[in-house]
Amino acid sequence: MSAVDLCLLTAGLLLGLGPLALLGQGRGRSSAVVYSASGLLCAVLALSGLAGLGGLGIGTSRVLPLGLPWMGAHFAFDALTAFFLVVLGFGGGIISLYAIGYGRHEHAPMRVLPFYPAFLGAMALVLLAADAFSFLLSWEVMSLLSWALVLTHHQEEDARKAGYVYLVMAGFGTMSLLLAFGLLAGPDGAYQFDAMRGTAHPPLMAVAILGLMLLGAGSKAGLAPLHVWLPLAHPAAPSHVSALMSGVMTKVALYGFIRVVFDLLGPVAWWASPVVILLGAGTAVLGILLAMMERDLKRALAYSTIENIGVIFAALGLAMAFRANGMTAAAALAFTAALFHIFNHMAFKSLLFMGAGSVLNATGLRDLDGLGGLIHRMPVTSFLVLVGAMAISALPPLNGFASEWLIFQAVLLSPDAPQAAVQMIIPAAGGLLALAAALAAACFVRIYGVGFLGRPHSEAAANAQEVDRVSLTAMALLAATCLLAGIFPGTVIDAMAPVVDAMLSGRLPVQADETWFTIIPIAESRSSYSGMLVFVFVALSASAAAWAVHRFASDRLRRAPAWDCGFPDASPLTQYSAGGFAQPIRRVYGTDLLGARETVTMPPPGDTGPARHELLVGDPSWNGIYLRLALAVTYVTTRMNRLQFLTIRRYLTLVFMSLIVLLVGLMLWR
Amino acid sequence: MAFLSDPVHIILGLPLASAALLAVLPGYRLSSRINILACLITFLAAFALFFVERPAPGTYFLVDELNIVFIVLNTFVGFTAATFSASYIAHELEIGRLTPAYLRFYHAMYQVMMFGMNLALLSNNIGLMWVAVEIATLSTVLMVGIYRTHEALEAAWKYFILGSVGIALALFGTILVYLAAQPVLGEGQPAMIWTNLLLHANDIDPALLNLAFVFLLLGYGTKVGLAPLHAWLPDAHAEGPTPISAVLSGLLLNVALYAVLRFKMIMAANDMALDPGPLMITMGLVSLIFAALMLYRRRDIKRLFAYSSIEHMGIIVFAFGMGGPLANFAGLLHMVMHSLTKSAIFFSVGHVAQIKGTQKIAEIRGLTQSHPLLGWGLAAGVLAIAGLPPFGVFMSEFLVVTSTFSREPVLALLLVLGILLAFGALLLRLTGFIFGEPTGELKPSEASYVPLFAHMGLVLMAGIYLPGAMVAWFQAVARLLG
Amino acid sequence: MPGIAFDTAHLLSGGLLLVSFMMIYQDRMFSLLRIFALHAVVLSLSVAWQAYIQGAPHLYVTAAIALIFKAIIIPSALRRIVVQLGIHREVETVVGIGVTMLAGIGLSALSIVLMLDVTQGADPYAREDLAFALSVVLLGLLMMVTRRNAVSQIVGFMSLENGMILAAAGAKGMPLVVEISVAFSVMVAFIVIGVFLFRIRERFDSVDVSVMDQHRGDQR
Amino acid sequence: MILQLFVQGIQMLLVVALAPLLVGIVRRVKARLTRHRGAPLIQPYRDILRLMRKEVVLAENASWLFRVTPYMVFAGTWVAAALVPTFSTGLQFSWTADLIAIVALLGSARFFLALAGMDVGTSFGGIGSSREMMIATLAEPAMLLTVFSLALVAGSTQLSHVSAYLASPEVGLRVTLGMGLIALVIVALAENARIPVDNPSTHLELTMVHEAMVLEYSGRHLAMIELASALKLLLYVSLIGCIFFPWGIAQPGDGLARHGLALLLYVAKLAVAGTLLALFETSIAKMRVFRVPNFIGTALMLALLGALLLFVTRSV
Repeated sequence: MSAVDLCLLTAGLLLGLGPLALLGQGRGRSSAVVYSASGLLCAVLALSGLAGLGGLGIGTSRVLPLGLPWMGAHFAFDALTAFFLVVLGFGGGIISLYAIGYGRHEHAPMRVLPFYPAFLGAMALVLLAADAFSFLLSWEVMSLLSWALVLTHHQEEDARKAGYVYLVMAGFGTMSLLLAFGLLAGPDGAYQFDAMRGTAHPPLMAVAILGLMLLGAGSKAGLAPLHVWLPLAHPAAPSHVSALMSGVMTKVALYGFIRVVFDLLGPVAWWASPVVILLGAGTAVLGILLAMMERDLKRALAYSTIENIGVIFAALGLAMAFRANGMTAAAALAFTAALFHIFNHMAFKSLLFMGAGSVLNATGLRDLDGLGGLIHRMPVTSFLVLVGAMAISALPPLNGFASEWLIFQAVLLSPDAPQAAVQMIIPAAGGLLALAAALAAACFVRIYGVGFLGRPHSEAAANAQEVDRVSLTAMALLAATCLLAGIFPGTVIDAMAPVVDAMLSGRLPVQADETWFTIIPIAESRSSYSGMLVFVFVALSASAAAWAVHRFASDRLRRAPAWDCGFPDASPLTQYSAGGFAQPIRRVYGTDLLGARETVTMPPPGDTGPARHELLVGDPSWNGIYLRLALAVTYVTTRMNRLQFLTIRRYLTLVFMSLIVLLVGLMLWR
Repeated sequence: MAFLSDPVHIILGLPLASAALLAVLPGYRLSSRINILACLITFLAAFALFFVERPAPGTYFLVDELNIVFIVLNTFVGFTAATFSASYIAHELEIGRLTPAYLRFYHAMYQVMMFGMNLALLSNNIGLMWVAVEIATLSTVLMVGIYRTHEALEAAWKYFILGSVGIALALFGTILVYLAAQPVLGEGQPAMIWTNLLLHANDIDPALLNLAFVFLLLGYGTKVGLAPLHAWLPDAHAEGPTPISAVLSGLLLNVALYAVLRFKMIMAANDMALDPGPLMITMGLVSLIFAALMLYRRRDIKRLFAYSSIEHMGIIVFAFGMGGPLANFAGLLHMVMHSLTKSAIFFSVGHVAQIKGTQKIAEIRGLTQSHPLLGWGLAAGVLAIAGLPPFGVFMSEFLVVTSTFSREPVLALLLVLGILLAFGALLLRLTGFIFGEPTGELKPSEASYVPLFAHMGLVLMAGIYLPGAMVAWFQAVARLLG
Repeated sequence: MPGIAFDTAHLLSGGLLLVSFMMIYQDRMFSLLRIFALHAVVLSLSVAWQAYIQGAPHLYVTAAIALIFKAIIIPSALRRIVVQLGIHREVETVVGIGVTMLAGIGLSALSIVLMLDVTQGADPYAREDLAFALSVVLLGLLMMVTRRNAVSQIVGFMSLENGMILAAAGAKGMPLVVEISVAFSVMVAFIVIGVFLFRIRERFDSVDVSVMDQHRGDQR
Repeated sequence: MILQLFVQGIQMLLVVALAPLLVGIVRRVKARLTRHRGAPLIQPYRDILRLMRKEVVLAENASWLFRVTPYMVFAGTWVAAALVPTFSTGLQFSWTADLIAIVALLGSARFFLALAGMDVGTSFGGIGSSREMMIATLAEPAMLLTVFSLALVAGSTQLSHVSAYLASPEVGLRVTLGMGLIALVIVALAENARIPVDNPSTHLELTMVHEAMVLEYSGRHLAMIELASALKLLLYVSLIGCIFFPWGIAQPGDGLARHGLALLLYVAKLAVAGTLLALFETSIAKMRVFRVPNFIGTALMLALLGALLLFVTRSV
């Protein structure tokens, strides 16, 4: 059985598992069975992906007599597919493991179980598809199933709104993809990827395809300003689904972008790439600023996903810029960085969403200002979330830093590009990326500090219980991944080399030969980084210092009340809240970028009523684009609605006028 | 029984005979069963057309690759709608919206309508086709008004008046075609036979043909429901019995479209005549975008889906207007898929309206919670009609959009705009229907969901897998359409 | 074809168009009905003349139907309705008579221009006849859309239909003409009965919109 | 190889040993400038030792994170400081982390410190953490842009290489370098909680940033944190020294004597830097928190401008 057949079979089984789940009716152990089966099948996908990266089964393909009848459904297994299968299988597998524990608390299992495995299967099919129709079909099925999952708790108004916005955005994205494939395929409908690869596209058309892909894949991945569904949909879904959507599905969207832009399209004019880079960098900053302002834990994580997607797009844009100039080594560096970050984000964002899910299960709360003190009540979860938070904040020696470091190395190569625009825009974008990274650290200090540290803000948080071992195991596995990928980045880079080679016909130098697991992207004199040594040094010096201090100085310790500034028994509410923590950053960046407005209403002198502090922060793209669009549609439809209530005479007039118009047209046509 | 050996005779004769029988039979149970049976046999006969040797085109009848698709679809949906109608109509009788006498009338008219549509599809004679379309129209007018409420009468009346004008315009067009063809083909019947017309299309005076096409497009276009000739359609769908709405959307529109297509083929065969493409594209786009915008403010669930039918007719007419093998294939496929899906939607809407006792959109909530099977069935239907995979409509939209974009980017963008607008509106409503806390009574529905899921099953299958024979068939037809 | 036959046919068709114009000009109900009867008479004459010159006996049937049904029965039925339902004796128009006349002239011009394209070799009578028929059809439609009153709209529809019969009769050897005229007569009867039975004059065009809205399914 | 390992070891000990001295110099000079006598230069050493020996008074709500943080902060800063060339570029492990990684290591230390500020659950910790992170969001991009323009000049982000390149005679005076220097100094002031961004000697709650964050620390924990901040100051001084004033820094091939000389020179550089810092701090007032963005924004602009100017000069 070839690799592609194995993966197809697995995807088919996942799809079939959905309807099978209906039989269980959500009773008893059926959810555990479904999730375990999904996890195992995901493991198969991950292993085939890994084997593929090792060179096994690459190039196998299969045509099934489905889909477009005269063409069949084409599926293929290449290095890019293999890499994303690893992302999907690994992420999906661990999330399924988590779901075994988490799913027990689901009160509407029948709204999750039938869709969950099928969602995984659809994503696998997207990765395997090798013609436009199968690709879009799987893509849309993936959207549809995740839509159903978002609406698990459909009684909530928010979930319904989220589902609606999500599906409309998905529809918009699909239409853009449809147009992009229309251009790629040409008027004769050469829908196979192989045929598209062979066709040369005029420069302007290539740019148009790129633009449409940015709209299509970007809207699914969460590229600003098409990201608005993400912060709505992710909090609404059950947490393991959020993890899957944020950690894995956005990656599948990126796969679509990479597949078309890097594989099918060929080099695009260089002047298109700065747009991608700036879009990505802008998305990163906007996303993380919005995350900074958000009180809802899962929504903040969703915004942070937008940031990371922005970072990845910026890296892909860099790769495009370098490729357009024939700088293969530099392009390989940027592309490797993007892939690495894709893998990393899958790991830490899934981990963080699982953490949020555990917190949600333990306390029933998503509001940061209701949490606090969880590090005492849920020590393991808190520790694992801390690892995730460090990784996503790009702190060495964890994996988030390794990929960001590579991206900065790629940014530093931009002076070699011949065009002044590329030279000047990329450093600016690099500045934006640095800003986003710094803001991400601030954002996660805020999330962790307010949500997990300090004293509990609410009864629910004070009585939280640690979650079950299965969930913890799943989270621990991802935390370990974050650490390992951070310490041994060279191994990961080498594993990704076949993908880079397949897309760009070039790769980074082999990293396995370097001592101490150092990575050297270009040359040692230029830059190098050894995550392992940093880890060892920091761990050694910290423990040495601790040992020395305890041994030679003092190890006495006394518990006492915190310093209260003379006001004893301060309520936990006097702690810094999520909003309070964000205030300095909001003042600095939010006033202009997000239109943040604060108003303080003081009661008149003598009145003992409370003062009111109101804060208005909004997503500028929501208010600037979507709300206006909705208003425009409402306006037009309201005006047009009168056409439903005309008299028969007026309708006849319409018929008459059409006739006259056509007749006059006919007269003029001659 | 040589008469019965020809399926065409059964397809036409059986509905007429059953109509006569049903007109005199009391008792709705028996009638509805006879109705189903008659439709089933008609369908089987239509299906048999695939296997028997086709008669040569005659003065009156014609069986070719184009209309066989239509006729099989027509009789099939007629059959499933009759099945649905049996379970639907019992409830209407129960709550007293209909009396047994009206039911007798209803069943008889159902068969008359089927006869009219089958006749229109089978006729090789443009005069006969016109007559048949009018029979179908007038019989549906009577069905729409059957509830005798003010609203129903108003809708039927509007349908009747606008329909009459449409009839007149189509007739004028038909006369013009005859006038144009008569110098070439001779007087009398020969100048009205479609196969002859097509054969000698190039010799026919193009100016008259152009003029005729304008009238025919508007006349039959009124029946197709193309904006701005659509006004009868939403109200007729909304106020008639739901099986009739299903038949209207699923079949009658197709029949009218079929008539337009036949004339389009003649136009295309004449080198000097006006290219019907741009005209159809324009009308298709106008209908699509107009209907998509109108979807947003609907308050009645059946009107909502009626406007969606206008929208889809727009897409289909657009596809046929674009022409070429891919677009024609897509147009045909879309038409079939739309018929199946839209009638399935109306089946489920009928049940929903009976359960909830209302057609008001605002009062239908949380169906997946209160009636999971019905709710998800409706969801599948609406998602399918909105163009989402894995349903068949997606495939046809995929083909239309992709093949158009590389030929006419601007048109494709408009098409996409319209599809997206409609998508937004349908999804907005669907979210309301199937999610949230259920409203109204939670009584179970005793209706049969078989027709609904049979249709959706077919639509689902078509979205993933189209049998090769069917594809070859469609491709042949697509070539035929030019 | 002998010249006299052609000229007579021509004259009758032209007469029909002229009467159409008279109907548009007319703003009193009863005289409108009288002129409509005249319209039907002219049509009947024209069809009969066609029957004669084409030697097509079935066209005599059509002529008879037109005469009996449209010139006598329907006008008197409409007159009864107007009296019984107390419909205004004035015809309410949407735009002024003058403007309507101008539009009508424009429509006739349009029809003639369109017919000029028709191959010169075609039967000249058919061509001229068609131009007139098309004008009559368009004028009928014009009348339907510019009159608020149900009765005058019915009259408009019938004159439209007359134009159609004229075209059909002028087309040599056209089958189904009789059937068509019967069908149309039945349809018009339906309309008349509809107006009469359901008193739905306001459904054509309401004086009071709010009343009608109550009878619409989809409330605003 | 052996020498490099030796140099690396010396450097590790040296930075810890010298860091309190630098703080002592700054305090002493400041005191003198304001006509105080001032504490002796070794006072910071005494403070740290005394703190080490004291018992820790831990807030009731403090978690393990609070107790681990001092060592993590110290270790992170120490490793970073050990990788910045002070008197010699021939460090055995210099390739472990380039300038970007060093900045990120300091970021890790700050991350933990800010978390620790939030851990006890009082509002002082929160105020310090949130302001610290805000300042970091401004300082880090400025720092990275500076790194960027330096890397453009030197073709590397590896500090040893940068330093060696800039020490070589072919590098003349460059506008970009000047701008980079100003930017780096501003960033250093901000990062080390110096005036005008923060006041290291204040204990008035509403004006504190760094001190508010560590308010709950006592005993050996406080000692580690004090030592870490001293190390950080030293790190930035060494950084500025090795990039902009690389005179006399020993190269890998040089002998022992050369290294000894470089060491002395380095101590002298420290003294000069401490004096200059004290001079600057006494001559300027602390800013309002919300004027800080403008101040650090200047660094950001300068760094960006420096990078762009470089393109202009390169393309000519």
